[in-house]
Amino acid sequence: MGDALNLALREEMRRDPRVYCIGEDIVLGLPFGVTKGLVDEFGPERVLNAPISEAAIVGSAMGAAVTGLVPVVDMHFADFVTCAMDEVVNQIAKSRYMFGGQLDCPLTLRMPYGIGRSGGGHHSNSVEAWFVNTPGLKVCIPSTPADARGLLKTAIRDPDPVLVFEHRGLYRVTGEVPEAETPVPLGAADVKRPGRDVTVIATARMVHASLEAARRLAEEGVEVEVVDPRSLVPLDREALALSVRRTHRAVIAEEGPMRASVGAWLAWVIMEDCFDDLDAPIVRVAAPDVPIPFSPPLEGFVTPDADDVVAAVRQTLK
Amino acid sequence: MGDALNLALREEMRRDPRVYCIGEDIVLGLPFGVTKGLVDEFGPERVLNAPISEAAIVGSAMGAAVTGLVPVVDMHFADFVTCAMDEVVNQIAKSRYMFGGQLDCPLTLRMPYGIGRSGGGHHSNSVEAWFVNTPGLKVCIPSTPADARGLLKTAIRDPDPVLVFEHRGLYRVTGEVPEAETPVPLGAADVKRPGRDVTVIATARMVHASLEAARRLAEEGVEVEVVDPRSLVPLDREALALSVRRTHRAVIAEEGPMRASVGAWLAWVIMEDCFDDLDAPIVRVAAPDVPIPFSPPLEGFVTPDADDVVAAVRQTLK
Amino acid sequence: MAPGPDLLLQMYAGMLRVRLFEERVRELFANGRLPGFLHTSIGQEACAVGACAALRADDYVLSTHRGHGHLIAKGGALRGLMAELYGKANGVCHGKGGSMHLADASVNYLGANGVLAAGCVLAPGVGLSIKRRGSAQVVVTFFGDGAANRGPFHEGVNLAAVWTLPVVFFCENNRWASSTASSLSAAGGSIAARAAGYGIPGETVDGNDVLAVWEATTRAVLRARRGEGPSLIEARTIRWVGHFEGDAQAYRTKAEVEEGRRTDPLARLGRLLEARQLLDAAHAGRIRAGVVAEIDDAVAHAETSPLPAPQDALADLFASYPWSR
Amino acid sequence: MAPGPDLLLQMYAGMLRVRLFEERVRELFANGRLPGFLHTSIGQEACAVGACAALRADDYVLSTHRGHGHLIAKGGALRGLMAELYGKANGVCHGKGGSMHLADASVNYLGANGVLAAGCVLAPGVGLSIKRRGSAQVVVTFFGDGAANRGPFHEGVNLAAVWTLPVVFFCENNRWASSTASSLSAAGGSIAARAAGYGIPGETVDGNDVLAVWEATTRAVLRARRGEGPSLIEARTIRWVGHFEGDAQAYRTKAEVEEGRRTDPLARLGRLLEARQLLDAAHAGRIRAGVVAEIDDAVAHAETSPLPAPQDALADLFASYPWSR
Ligand SMILES: Cc1ncc(C[n+]2csc(CCOP(=O)(O)OP(=O)(O)O)c2C)c(N)n1
Ligand SMILES: Cc1ncc(C[n+]2csc(CCOP(=O)(O)OP(=O)(O)O)c2C)c(N)n1
Ligand SMILES: [Mg+2]
Ligand SMILES: [Mg+2]
Repeated sequence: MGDALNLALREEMRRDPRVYCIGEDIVLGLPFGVTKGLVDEFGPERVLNAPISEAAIVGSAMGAAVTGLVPVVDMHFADFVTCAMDEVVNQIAKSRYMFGGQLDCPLTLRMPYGIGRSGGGHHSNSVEAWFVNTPGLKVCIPSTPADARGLLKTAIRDPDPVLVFEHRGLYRVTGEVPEAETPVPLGAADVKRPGRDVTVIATARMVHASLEAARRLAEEGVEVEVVDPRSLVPLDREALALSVRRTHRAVIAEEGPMRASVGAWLAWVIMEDCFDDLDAPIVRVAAPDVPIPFSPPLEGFVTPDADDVVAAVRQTLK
Repeated sequence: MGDALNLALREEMRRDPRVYCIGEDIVLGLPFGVTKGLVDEFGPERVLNAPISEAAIVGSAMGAAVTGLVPVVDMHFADFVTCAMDEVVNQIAKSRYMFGGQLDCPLTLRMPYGIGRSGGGHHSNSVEAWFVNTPGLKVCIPSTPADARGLLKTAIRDPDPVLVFEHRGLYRVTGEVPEAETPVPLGAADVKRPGRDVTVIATARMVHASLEAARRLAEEGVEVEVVDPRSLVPLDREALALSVRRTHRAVIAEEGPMRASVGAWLAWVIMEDCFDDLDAPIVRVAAPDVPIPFSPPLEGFVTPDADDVVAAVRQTLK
Repeated sequence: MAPGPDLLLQMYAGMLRVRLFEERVRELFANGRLPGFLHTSIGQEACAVGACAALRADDYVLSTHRGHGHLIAKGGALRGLMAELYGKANGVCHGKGGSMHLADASVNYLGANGVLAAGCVLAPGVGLSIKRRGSAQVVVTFFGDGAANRGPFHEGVNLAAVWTLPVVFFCENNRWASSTASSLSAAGGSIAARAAGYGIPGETVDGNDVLAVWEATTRAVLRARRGEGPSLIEARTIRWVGHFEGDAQAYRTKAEVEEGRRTDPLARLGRLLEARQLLDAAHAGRIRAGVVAEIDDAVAHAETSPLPAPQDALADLFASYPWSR
Repeated sequence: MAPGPDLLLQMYAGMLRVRLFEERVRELFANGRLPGFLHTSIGQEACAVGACAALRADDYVLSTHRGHGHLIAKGGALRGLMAELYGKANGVCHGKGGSMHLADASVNYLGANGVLAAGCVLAPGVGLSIKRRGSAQVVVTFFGDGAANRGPFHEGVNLAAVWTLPVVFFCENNRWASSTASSLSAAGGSIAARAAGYGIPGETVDGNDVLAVWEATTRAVLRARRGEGPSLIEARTIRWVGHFEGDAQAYRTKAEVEEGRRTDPLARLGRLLEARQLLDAAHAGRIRAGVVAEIDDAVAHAETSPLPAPQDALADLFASYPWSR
């Protein structure tokens, strides 16, 4: 998926000279390699290593975006968006609305996030809920290389600010990427595996955990449909509802904590759209409400996985 | 409610010399009068006007809290917590857990928030969902003077960080405050009005809107029960479930936006605890997903009110 | 470097326009015509006007919660501004922004700001896009003495300095951040002195002397246009009125306000113009009458304009619709 | 001001302890024994050891992502630290923290930090509680040259200065923030020079000279104990190894690392001790053997300690339970 994102950046930077990348250590492509080699093709004017100044990195991106450039910001770790929170939620998110539509703010925030490899408390957090809760931002979250490339391209072309949550555990996931440049629209969910018994709505790494769960459950004759919303704002409510109306059962799987999260909201969306179609309560898979611990057994315990999805699906079938 | 909060601060500062208040312009009690006069009783050593440095205000409060003081931080407007987001969610929220319980962090963040009086985009936001979504923080949200005093006292005495969301539209709301010092425990919901037909779960200003709605609906013979969770973390799930199991219908009313919000999560909680008891889909009342606009008719449009609660209750009865 | 007669007269009219506009909105606010919070810049006009007089029309300004003066000085139309303060549909932001959260893109005024010092980090990005275009524009970001204690000041100045960006950091030091004295909150006692730590020019000027402000800003702007990077200007001034409308000002003495009135930047320039025989009472009267007429017109326009339709609250969120989901 | 023989030997042993500890954890990491990310401070030992040697046991330290050395220099037990790096149940944070997120309250080490410069704003609060107690303690907050470009540096230094708090801001300038050169990211070229803007002492020292570090820190600490407020120290040093384990270091020359090895702070102090006849080969050997034994013990302890039970992930969240709801 890292290569697909790199390809998307290259394609968009070739297409539009206004596009530039900014972040910490992105010239060498640290920490995850996504921006690697871009400087060779586009030069240091368009691939900017910034000082450790998250507020200035994100804030300056807005300043550039409203005056003609198209920045793609690398947050390094999504955890550090806390150091630029005002810039994201008060400045960037509100610039079009508050100013009555006078200013475009075509800006992309790449948010490497997620649990894994004992990242520990400050390097593992799933913070997408805060931004879904912030009107004025579009939020997407790819699970495959093809989606990652397509969504990042769409994000860069979008005249509004878009956050792309890239699970850092997926950078090495491989998968087919189409030859042609195929942007994936925002607001279009994708059925990653069809099935008739239970709908599992999952994002990012949990899509893979859910597919694994689906394979295991298939052996028991349970056909799970895995639906990946791909973008959270806007959300393809129709696609989710369509699936649940057929299966009558829903599991929602995310990696963030339980409370006031994206999954809680999706559960409500399903309830609102499909209450009469549900044959069982929606079951959620999420991390318990604790910070992410360092030690592997602890980290393993809090990380939602295929087992959790299997258990959740079974619960909806009880 | 402002006076009740002032009283709570006085009582706790008298009780415990480690307690101090810090914030911008709090010596004079700006902007909402809550800290007014404290300096006369406790002196400028314990009522600290800080520079405009939210990160340092909040960060220093943690530094003080883990080394023996008990800070009460005034965020001025909750909107500006974005300027100290890392300090709240990465430092304060995680200090006990990440360090294996070595450090107490007895710290209170007072968060004046909410829509009203054309505050505009940077002075009206409901951001409680972000912190409910952040493990390691306790979050409460009073609706009456008595609850405000009791919850703030509990927050100050708590060995963990507690955020108190004070709706700025309620500072002038009056109500009985008991003579005796009565802390309100965290995790204890309160039935603000009993009723048998529909449960309305509401926080802060929406409690008042819901009581108004209940009065109106009572005239039509619909008996609404208004339940105020008062604290969100921990949450009194039992009390909410108890009510819904009796009424079989639930409305959830908050002032924040629709997506990934507290109300969405509460809806899921009710669904998880009471799925089989529900005779109708849960209906939510919340602001639409836009920043809060300035002009009165626009602000009025986005502000959830008693009419919205009435409509929601009617919808559950359809 | 000295401004010619035309520019002097222009600055005089500019300061008068800000002064009378602010006085009028105070009155309107007191009469309940304007919703929301209101911060006016009465007494500080030389900062906005002196700084903006050093700018080209295509230069950018980033402003603050106390931003009417900056917009007026940058050439913003009074009608759009006044209608916005009224919350009217034809306000420059359709009533969505209001006093603290408005912008006027038509004059490259990129926004007042409800968050102190936020402009300090937006500015380097504006500088970056200017640099990429090679357009020799500059961006001025205004902020208060209180705001200078926030982190974005540091990050923004450092970034602009290290990347040699065409930014002017303009601090209006009016001695107070709301009720908190600058002397008790800004260590070292000088905002301008902080510039040295970043290797950029820092200069303190009398912010009640519009010529001094214009000169300092002109130096900084020329430097920026030459591609030599940012500068920091600290203009010392006095606000005559409360921090916000309704502020009882228990924190300061009457003497300070009197000092402000004694050093009135408008009267000062008036005296200079008279001494140079560029202005007499009749001329001054005509200028004032013109400004009053402009303001009357803006008020009349705002008063008679419609409020937005409530459901317009859902518009302007994203460039493309529908995004209700 | 000069350290006596005991202190010199103590610093020698201290630097050796940090050096050998870090070399061992690199080895353990390479062998897959340690989970997570790892940043070691090899080459920079004089900073941690020189600074902490100027402290009392009850003084506080706030540290960074590159924090093992600070903890060891502050007197932290190697067993608890090593077990934590292994993620074991008896690690100092029960395996919840790990290298970048650990604290050891028993020696007033208030935390490494995964967020750069975070300690800069925590420190004034520690200073505030010291001031209230009147205990004449101090707090040292370490941060890197890269971190000095973040807002909290500015806010923390300003607050400590304006409230005259007993804080020492200690910048370890190792020329690089990960792959980004300090010269390309810190405007002005000097972190210490920023102190002047806040009216506090700022000093650049050779961070590979433990005596110079000790002296500068002692000055700053005494000043703080006297109630005269904070100081800023910039120690110039060189990291010999990658930013993190696995860093290919394509961004810098071999010559720089060689320069580091040539100016090795440990060897330098060793030569000084020899010249003063405070140390000979035999004595040095005994010191080394003692340190190696300590580290061996810590490794053996960590290797044989149990991992935490998975469900312990739910413990330590709040002081009081149950809070599962
Ligand atoms: C980040 C932030 N913190 C606090 C406030 C509340 N506030 C509004 S104006 C003000 C005082 C600002 O002082 P200064 O920067 O000197 O500007 P002045 O009002 O004097 O023009 C404060 C504290 C805010 N708007 N933003
Ligand atoms: C706020 C924040 N931004 C980015 C990072 C990622 N990061 C970790 S270490 C590092 C470089 C730090 O450089 P410096 O402060 O000089 O310390 P050094 O590593 O050289 O000791 C970066 C960018 C982080 N941990 N925190
Ligand atoms: Mg001021
Ligand atoms: Mg460094």
